[in-house]
Amino acid sequence: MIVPCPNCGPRNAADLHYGGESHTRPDPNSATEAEWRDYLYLHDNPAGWLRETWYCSTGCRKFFATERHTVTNTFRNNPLPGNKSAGGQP
Amino acid sequence: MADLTFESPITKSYPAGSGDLTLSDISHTAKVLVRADVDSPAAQTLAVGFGSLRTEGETIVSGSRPDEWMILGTAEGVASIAGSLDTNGHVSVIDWTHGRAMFRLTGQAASSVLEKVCSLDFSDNMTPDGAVVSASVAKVSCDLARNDVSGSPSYLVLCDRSFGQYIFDTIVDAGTEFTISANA
Amino acid sequence: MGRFNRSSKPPKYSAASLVWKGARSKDWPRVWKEHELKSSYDVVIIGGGVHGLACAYYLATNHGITNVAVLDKAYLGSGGSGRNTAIVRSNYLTPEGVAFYDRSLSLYKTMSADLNLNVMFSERGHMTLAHTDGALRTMNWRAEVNKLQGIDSSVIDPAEVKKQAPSLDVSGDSRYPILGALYHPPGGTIRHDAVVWGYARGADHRGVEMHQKTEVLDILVEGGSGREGKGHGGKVTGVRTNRGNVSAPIVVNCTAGWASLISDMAGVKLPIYTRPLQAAVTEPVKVFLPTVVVSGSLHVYVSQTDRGELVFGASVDPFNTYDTRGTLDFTEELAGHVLELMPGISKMRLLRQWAGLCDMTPDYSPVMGFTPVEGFLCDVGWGTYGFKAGPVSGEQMAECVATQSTPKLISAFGLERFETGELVGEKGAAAVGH
Amino acid sequence: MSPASSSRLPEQDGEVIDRSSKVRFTWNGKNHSGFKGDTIASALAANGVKVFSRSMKYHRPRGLLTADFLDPNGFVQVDDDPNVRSGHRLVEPGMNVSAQNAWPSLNRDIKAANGLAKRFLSAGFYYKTFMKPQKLWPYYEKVLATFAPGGKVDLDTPHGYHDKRYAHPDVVVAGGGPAGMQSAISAAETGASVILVEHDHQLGGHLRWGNSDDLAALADLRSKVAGFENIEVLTNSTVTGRYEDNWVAIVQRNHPLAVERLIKARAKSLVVAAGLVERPYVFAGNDKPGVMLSGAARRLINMYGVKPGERAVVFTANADGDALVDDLTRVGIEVAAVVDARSGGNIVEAKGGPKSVTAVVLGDGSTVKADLLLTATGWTAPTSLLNMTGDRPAYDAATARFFPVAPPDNVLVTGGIAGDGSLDVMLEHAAETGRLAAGRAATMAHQFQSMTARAADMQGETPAFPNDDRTALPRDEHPALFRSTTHGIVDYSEDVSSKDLISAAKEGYDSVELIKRYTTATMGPAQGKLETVNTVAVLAEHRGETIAEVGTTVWRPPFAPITLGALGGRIFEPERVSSIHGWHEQHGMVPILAGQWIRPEHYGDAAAEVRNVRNNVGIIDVTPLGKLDLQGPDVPKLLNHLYTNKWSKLAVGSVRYGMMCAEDGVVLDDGVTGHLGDDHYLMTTTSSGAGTIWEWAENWLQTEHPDWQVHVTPVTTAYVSINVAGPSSRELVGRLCDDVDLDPETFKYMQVRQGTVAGVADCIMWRIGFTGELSYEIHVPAGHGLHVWETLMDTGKDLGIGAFGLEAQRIMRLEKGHFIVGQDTDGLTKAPTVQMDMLLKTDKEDFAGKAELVWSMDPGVRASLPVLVGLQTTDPAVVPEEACQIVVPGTNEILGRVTSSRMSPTLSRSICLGQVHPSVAAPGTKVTIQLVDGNRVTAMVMEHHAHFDHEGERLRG
Repeated sequence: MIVPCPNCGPRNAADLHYGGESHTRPDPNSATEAEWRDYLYLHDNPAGWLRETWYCSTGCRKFFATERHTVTNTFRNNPLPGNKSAGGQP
Repeated sequence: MADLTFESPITKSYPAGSGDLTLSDISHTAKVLVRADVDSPAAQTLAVGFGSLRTEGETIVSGSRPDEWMILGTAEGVASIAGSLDTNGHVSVIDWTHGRAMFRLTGQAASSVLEKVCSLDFSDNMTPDGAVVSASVAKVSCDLARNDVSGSPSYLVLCDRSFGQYIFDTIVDAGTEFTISANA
Repeated sequence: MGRFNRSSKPPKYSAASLVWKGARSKDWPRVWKEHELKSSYDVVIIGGGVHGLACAYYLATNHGITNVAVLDKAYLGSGGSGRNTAIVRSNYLTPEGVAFYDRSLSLYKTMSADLNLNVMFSERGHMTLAHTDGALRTMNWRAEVNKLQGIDSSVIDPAEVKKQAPSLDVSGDSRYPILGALYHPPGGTIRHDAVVWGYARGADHRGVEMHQKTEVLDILVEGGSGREGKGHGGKVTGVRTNRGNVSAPIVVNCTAGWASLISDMAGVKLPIYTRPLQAAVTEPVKVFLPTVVVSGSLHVYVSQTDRGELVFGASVDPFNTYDTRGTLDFTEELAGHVLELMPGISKMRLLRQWAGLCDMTPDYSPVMGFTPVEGFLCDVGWGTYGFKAGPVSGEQMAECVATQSTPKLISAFGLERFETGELVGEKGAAAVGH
Repeated sequence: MSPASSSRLPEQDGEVIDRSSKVRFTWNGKNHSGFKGDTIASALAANGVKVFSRSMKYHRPRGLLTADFLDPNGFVQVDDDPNVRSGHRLVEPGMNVSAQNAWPSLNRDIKAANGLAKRFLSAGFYYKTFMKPQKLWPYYEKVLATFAPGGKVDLDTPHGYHDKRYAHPDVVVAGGGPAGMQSAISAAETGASVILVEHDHQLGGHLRWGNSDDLAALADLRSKVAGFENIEVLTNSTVTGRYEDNWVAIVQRNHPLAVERLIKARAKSLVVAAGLVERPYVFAGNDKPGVMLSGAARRLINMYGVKPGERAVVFTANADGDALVDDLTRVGIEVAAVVDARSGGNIVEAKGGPKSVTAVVLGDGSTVKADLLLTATGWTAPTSLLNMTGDRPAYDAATARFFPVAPPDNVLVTGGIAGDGSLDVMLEHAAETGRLAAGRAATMAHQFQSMTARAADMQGETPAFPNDDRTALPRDEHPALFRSTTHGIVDYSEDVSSKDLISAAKEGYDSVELIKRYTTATMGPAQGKLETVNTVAVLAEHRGETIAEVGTTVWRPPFAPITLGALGGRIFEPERVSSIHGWHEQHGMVPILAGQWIRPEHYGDAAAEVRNVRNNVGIIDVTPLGKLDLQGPDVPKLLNHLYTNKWSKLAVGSVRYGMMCAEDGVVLDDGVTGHLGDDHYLMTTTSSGAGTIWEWAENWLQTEHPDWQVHVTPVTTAYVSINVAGPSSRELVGRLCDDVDLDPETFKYMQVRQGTVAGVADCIMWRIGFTGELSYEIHVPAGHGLHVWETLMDTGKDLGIGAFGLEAQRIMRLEKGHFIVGQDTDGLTKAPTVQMDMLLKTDKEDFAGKAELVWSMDPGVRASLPVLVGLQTTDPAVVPEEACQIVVPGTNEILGRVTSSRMSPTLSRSICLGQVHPSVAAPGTKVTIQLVDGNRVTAMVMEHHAHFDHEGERLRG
């Protein structure tokens, strides 16, 4: 799978670190246990568009957030023209 | 300190080869790493953007990352540019001479050799002379800079010093079919 | 076994009956019947894999609850049950894990006889190799816990490893020298499809209905605090499927990789993310590998079927996806690492690769039992261990449904632990564990 | 079947063999010979061999069926190479070829007795028996295992040199037939870079066994292809997989150096011109030697000059069958009958002995004597490359075959797989396809570049993504021929008959997926390319549905089986060594693997190394210790956030120990950080944590606190790190360093200085005490590390200096009671467990893991957390192995475990650290440890983690 790094351009997924589903970090001073552990452990895990984080570990060493469709593995706003199975387009 | 010889990470010796394709260990090259914001005065002085390099005499200034530069060359050459930087504000200047192994791969088949160890596209469009990229080379994060020598494709390869011997040997192995010769 | 055992026996499979029917070229009756989808059941189980079918089977056999429908959006065993590498073992790290999986193993041992269908359980022994002192320490840890639980499990030296699997390179010269292994004689392999068909056949003959190509589109919940009355405090009333609505007071989620999607229909959020687990098989060659071999550090496990194929698996893919097409990286890493272990098989050919979806949890342990929505139960979060746990999960979930209370064996696996923070210790020494 | 009876024909126009060079090889131990260019199959056939193998289940004799790569009957063992396709592998001098699945021999096969049992060895029979008695199954299993098909692996097989390379071509063309060649030509004409991949040994596809016109067309195409420098032709190579974003795997088997090479191509466009696979016909006796597909006969005759038989019956439904009749007549093979399906003809049975056909029963009931039955009953489109994404091909009833459906925009289809038509029509379509592929690749290339730093120097606008306005290929009507009125073999390699399929379907395994799993039909080496459509057809017939309704199974990679050697290839396994590695090797180090690092575990006697450090002085190479250079005004903020303790007041020249936690409160890493100068710090991490912590720090800086001004730079191996430890370490360092005042009053424990050591400037030196000794950890610019190390060794001779390794260090840290993250802690160990509460500053505004730590400090919660304690066995000689469990006496209930244990050379007694339940954590408590051998010993919980110099007089000295 090609991951479009905003700095380095098209890179093989294997050359980046996956940061997983993007979560907002609650304030540790005011968060309830439930809120904090939701942040730690729970996931939306959608079969569709997922907001997630990647770290371009072998390239620019920048973290970036992006949206990927977890069924087709298409990246939103990817400039690459239709490079996915027509059957699988979201 | 001047009388001390620099110990290269490449400690093996290699049979002298002939032919156009060569891999040379130039780890002794002086290397200074500059970290600064793209709009900082220091960045203006360095005068090259991410993904490209410029040469100033023997010295190379390379835009290795969006907010990171490497100055490569002789101790004097590197010092003169590094010294000229306005380090006010949030600027870090680090002597990386000892931190990175550095090789030069030169020859018509240089791109073909890199194609065996790195997944990037080394065609002239994607990686022309003067291009700088960072990528996984044989599973080690390396900085690659294309810096042709008298019309012949040539790449600078920099990696963490401790991986130096491994990367050097890996490139030599990849170059076997092109009768590469190694100068260590 | 339950009282329903005696009634309506399935036609017996045996060598004799084979000859008999063969001689008359008589046909066998269907393994499971096809039914119209009824408008109401006592229990609806979503997911026609080992877990769902086992749950249905034990509901019928152990508790006499037979007005049960198992719904699968494709065909029975189309998910992880038919895609895993069919390895079973019980040498886990924590007492909870060990007790649980050991029960599963004992159910597997007698399954062929219990289900009157040969699931080809092959008790060939299971070796987890250690390549570093750290890994060896973890193996010792598992072995010591196992011994205290009465599990046959110990750490063996390279010479003994070589005896168990002559194809392994124990010279110590390799990049990842074999320093020893956790050896677990009762571990082995089993024919995964047969387990699915056996439970389906057994459940069918006790009145359970299996519905294939029946996809659940929504779960009907009333009185919950979330959207459309779903979620916390709600109560399940049934499901909406592509074949119409079905009312049921109890709905059990046994959908592994799709667990989050089903659970979301009830308004219950899970600690699960979905990752493909890839596997591959080679062309058959004459049998040379007698045991199951696993290497945690090299992320590979391998066994050889009676047909002579090597079956490989690895660790889950590095990013979340519902895409099961498989990658080239997987086969490259796999082959490279297998050749590190067995340098002599470089001429064997990879025949087919595939992937299944794993429901990963933060502590490498499942999510079982009740949820904040009354009547909505989960048997999910299996990660890469689902097949091993099939029988015991079915048995325990059946008890959970029948008694409306959480059996001791699964009490550590409740969803609430992700709010209290009392995670299960399998994560203690996380490694690829097949 | 002696070599004497040759079936070699006179020279043929299109033959690919070189009759001038003979190749000698053996077949089942007997000498045979063929010509250069012969496949093993053609050479054997030329030698009159009719039986090539035995079938898997019933061990029926099998002859050539397709005489190419896919031939399910042509599997042989070649020396140490199992499952070799005799229809594809070329003969080489000295090859030892033997049949597989035959025991004791091909002609006398004892298991053939199974044939008699066939009537009840129905598909899936093994599921229905051997259930009881359970204990006997293992024996049955061993018997079943002897039925395993396939060749033998020689475990001494050398790995051989395999190679890999990446490629970024504009166009990859899969298939070197006429359509593939023409596509490559037309793409290359536009300047695109093309890789043309042909599975077989020559370009040309079906033209190779065609008539003189075909051969002329082939010659023309070949010369055109050869004319393009931008076409890389790979023959005897296979596109084995298409993965996400056109990541195309190509196995090259004709590489000059490598046994095989895996090419990983990021194809901007992929053209699939895989042609068609001829489909077998299902009828009684269809697996008898002598029953062949028309293509097999034509290949044998026209490419290899081999006569497949003497007297033939041809069952034809298409032009290929007709052409076959011409070929047979031309080379003098008697055509006993031509049965034409287009005019209602049919065949119902091939009669004859087990080893060959003798007669054919026709649809009209008549019987024709023949030793050869050739069928041309249609084709299957090998769409698997196109369907690896999960979508399935669509069935076209009129054409009686499946067609690919809507492939993605960067995959184009042409040639037989896409439709029919004359050669000219095909070539025109292929040419349009090649141009379209090149056009789309141009757009992709531009887009790829626009995503990189190269975007600036791009020329011109992005070329528009060309639409597909090719005129579709016509589809010729073809009779639907799958099964005759009789039953026969559907899957040759799995030995599955149409009868098996129907009885499986009656049992309820009646979806295409279930029937496949239950009968194993289509699961053999051809992966369904020969069998799937007939399987589906038989199932459809049984269900009274159309083939379209039943559908087909998902195709999985690889397209053709691929060796583990090719996949493994040159595997990259990075190794890291310090600059002193050579010295360690010369001085007898016993290496130990620590992640990617190779380090000295010891130099022969770890205990002696410990004693020497305690009594004199020793040095250890701790280069792998993670080092991060931290610069910027906000470094203290970062430190406060990463560590659990406080950092705001760390003075320049001071060093502090800290512990890091993940957000769930679990101990993540630990180490010391020194304040070097204004806004400048050096952080150390554990060796294994170096990478993780760097990324961890960047993560916080980039995603949560982009406003903080901190530069984190990895300098782990910019320095060689040498720890000088022992009573004489100050004396030793003093001898080599004159610009740092080592007076213990001015350079105290937990302080850092920068100076010159052994003439090397810019060394960073700090006093810390992992070993519990007075020690100076010196970070030397790596290019002079060996110099400093050797100078230390020389200068320290009279002080009794000795190098020590990781093991000695581990022993000493255990004596001192320092825990190791990941050994004494595990994936669930929360910070309070390690009993360093002074480090847990929960009054800080925020730091990683704060919330969980606050909660875990609550007495109620804490009462459930394990406690890390020092342990000493009552019997000082007993060293419980690490991971031994601590149990409730007289029971198997677990209370904890030993996390570290050693025999202490200093105290000459066994010492341990362990995690125990709070109820037994009080100093003086006696606990029971179960040893590996099952014996139980008692140990006492100590007051401190440290077994030695708890007050730390030595390291502060």
